[in-house]
Amino acid sequence: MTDTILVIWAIARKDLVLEIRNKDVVVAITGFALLVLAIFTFAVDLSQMNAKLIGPGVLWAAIAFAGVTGLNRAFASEIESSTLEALLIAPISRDLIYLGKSLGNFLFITTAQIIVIPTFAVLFNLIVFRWEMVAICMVTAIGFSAVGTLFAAMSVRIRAREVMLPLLFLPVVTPLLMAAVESTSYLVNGGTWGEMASWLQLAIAFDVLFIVISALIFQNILED
Amino acid sequence: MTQTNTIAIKAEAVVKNYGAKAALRSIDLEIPTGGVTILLGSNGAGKSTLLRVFAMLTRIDSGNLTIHGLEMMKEGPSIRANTGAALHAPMLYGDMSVRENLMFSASILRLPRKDTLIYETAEKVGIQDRLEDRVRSLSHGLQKKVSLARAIMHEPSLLLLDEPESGLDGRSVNQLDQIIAGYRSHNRTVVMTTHIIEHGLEIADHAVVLQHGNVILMSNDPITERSAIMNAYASVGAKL
Amino acid sequence: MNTKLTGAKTGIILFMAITTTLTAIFIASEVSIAKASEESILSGIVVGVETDSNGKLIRLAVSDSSGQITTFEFSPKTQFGLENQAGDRWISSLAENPSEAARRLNDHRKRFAPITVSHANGIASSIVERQEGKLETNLGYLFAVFATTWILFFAYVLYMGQKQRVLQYEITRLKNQLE
Amino acid sequence: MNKVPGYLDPLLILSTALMGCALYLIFIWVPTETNQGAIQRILYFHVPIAWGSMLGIFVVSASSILYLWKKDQKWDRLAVSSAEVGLTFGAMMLLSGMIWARPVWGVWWTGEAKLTTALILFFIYVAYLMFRSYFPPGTQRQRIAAVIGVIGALDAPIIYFAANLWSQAHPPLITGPAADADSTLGSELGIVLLMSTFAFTLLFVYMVQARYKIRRSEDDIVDLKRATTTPGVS
Repeated sequence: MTDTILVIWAIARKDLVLEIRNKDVVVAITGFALLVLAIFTFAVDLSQMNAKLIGPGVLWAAIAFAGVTGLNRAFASEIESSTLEALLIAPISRDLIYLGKSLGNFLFITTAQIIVIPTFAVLFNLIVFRWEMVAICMVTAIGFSAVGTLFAAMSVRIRAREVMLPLLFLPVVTPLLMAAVESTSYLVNGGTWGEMASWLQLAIAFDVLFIVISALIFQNILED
Repeated sequence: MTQTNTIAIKAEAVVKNYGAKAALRSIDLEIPTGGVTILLGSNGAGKSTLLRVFAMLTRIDSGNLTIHGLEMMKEGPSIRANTGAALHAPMLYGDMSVRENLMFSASILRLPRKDTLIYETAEKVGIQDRLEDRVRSLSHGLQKKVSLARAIMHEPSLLLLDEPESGLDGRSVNQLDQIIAGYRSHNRTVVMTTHIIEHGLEIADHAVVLQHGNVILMSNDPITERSAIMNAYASVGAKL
Repeated sequence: MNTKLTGAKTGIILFMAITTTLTAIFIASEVSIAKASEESILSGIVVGVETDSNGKLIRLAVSDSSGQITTFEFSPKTQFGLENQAGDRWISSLAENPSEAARRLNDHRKRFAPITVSHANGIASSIVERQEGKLETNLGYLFAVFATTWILFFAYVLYMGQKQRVLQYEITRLKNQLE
Repeated sequence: MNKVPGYLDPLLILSTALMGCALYLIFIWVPTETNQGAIQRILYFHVPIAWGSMLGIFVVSASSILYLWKKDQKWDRLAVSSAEVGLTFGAMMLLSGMIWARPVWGVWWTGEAKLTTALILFFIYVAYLMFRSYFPPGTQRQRIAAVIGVIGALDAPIIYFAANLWSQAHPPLITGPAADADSTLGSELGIVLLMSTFAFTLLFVYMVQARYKIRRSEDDIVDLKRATTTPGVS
């Protein structure tokens, strides 16, 4: 058991080390998300009423699209140096590779959220710094990385993967996006845990299902 | 498991296609334990695909493949634990140092005494001075050596090498030969492709010539059957 | 060009012919029914509901889009199909439920919710939630659904037939080449 | 080679006959519904088509699972065929639904749960087919496509649940057509709908098997090309 965790952590840590050195993925996610937010600030009228109404949607759409870009990067680098094959030759089962890469992606998305959400709060003039927001960000980041890692690994051999990944990823994570947007709406309107409970439950169920299924199914996709 | 001692790799009617392109048509092959086997053939004959199949990077479409008597599809992790591979691409992270790359491999291989092991392995391939260099800054030949170090770090009983001499200078080729000789003397198996056929035949115990995804010649005595092998190889080359 | 029809194509054309004919016959008959009846249709908002002391409906005033007010009387057979604010539809006739009909119409009056009245000689035969356009235009929508559906099916099946022929040809060519 | 002409395909004959019966019932036999008028007859078309598209998705996921399990080409062929036919049905479901919604609800589209679910599933299957055409050939493509098929089917109930929760939070001003469809028609509606569903199911089966045959021919061509391009030493 500890062996398993050590292997997963070794893969994620390796991603972190590389990320700290060239800052590819986090810059991709954060830059893209901040850009979308900035464009919205002058594309729509952000009076207090409007901000509450459209803010959550804009925020999560920005994070979702940016997440896709980041996920693409995370796997593309692994393919360009064909290091994915080094992982495949290693005597570890495929689900550990999946969990390790997902953990890395989860950390990248979380980092991006830590930068993007305060900016969102400032630009849209909304109060989002509450524990509920931490929970929403966590479940969303877990779901994004669970689904995104699987799909990024799938589309990595396609030339047009920049197009293919969003096409696969966004429809599948729609429930998660709805959950994030709705819970954030409750949150900016001063809602309580109770009001967003059913959405958070849905998101957690989504996360658990996709982590389990993806880990089981991952062995089918990597070898050519 | 009685055959474990004699046959390292057994392939029966192995087929691999990429759409309309046939990579391996029907490969029947037995590679004995404890020797050096070289795969010969022109580009696209299926050498690299075959090595990738042995390394379990490529799934076969049909046929049977056992490695050390273990069925490939069923016992993946235990086969891979005893396999080391240095294939065409170096498979290294350019932004990490040589030591970090080896350290990462050692931790996913769950090896003990990592620091000493890494130094010893680096010494074997002659990169002990370059351990702190970023892989990106190394020449192609040095990257090949790091890749080789990663492949032999856990002393696998099956070593797969795809053109290991390419990019190496004379002294490094000698080091490579020593490593291969060491493998043979420990009754371990080496399967390699090579483009320096004369050199390959000198160190080989078995030779396999491939053409269009088929085995056209299998020799267990490459020194005496040298001319036959050269003829088969030449006929393959002529068709290119 | 090979003008001979393949089997599948003939089948599909027959199929299309039958379906299109049936659709056309129906739509033609429906239009003639609509034209033959004396009924006309008025859409607008309720401006007045008159009831007797028991709350039973007597008269209804409807203002159309030009602001002109028309008054209708009822017969026991008058049909209702009205929705409340939540969108639940209530269906009944005047004979069955006269007071509920009045209540519903008053609700519509308060909400300025538009209705559509079918009437002849000043007597309303049905009062329903406002319908887009008239019966004839609705038939246009009906026809649109059938037309697009069959065209899509037809195009897809034709495409499949075409593809199969090309593939068959290719197979024969490759087989000859192999011999 | 198949010597029977295509129009004598028993499936085509049967589905044509049934479709004729269904059309007779839809247009002539069943009385016009009072609330919506003639437009309500779209129901007898829309619902069976929607059923066909759901059937397609079900077949895709079932045969994807079978492919991952048995690794037999035929399941992969069945999955592609029903994905393509299911997508055709799905496109028609969306189109007919929109054309029906316009006169009845006054809008082309609304964020109702069933509509949202249908649209997202439609996108998932578009992605499935696009993926198949973009990915380099080989068995990896088939395995990954099967994975997408399974994921799509697993996601469907979650999407529906989420969309339902969503539309409760944003109540639409109208309800689904099914809510007022049974107003003046009782058993007649059921009979016609059943007949029409049956006819469309047969049409679906006919189209899937036609597509399956094409798929098999395509595979034959790939095999033949492989044999002809570089003659093997056998």
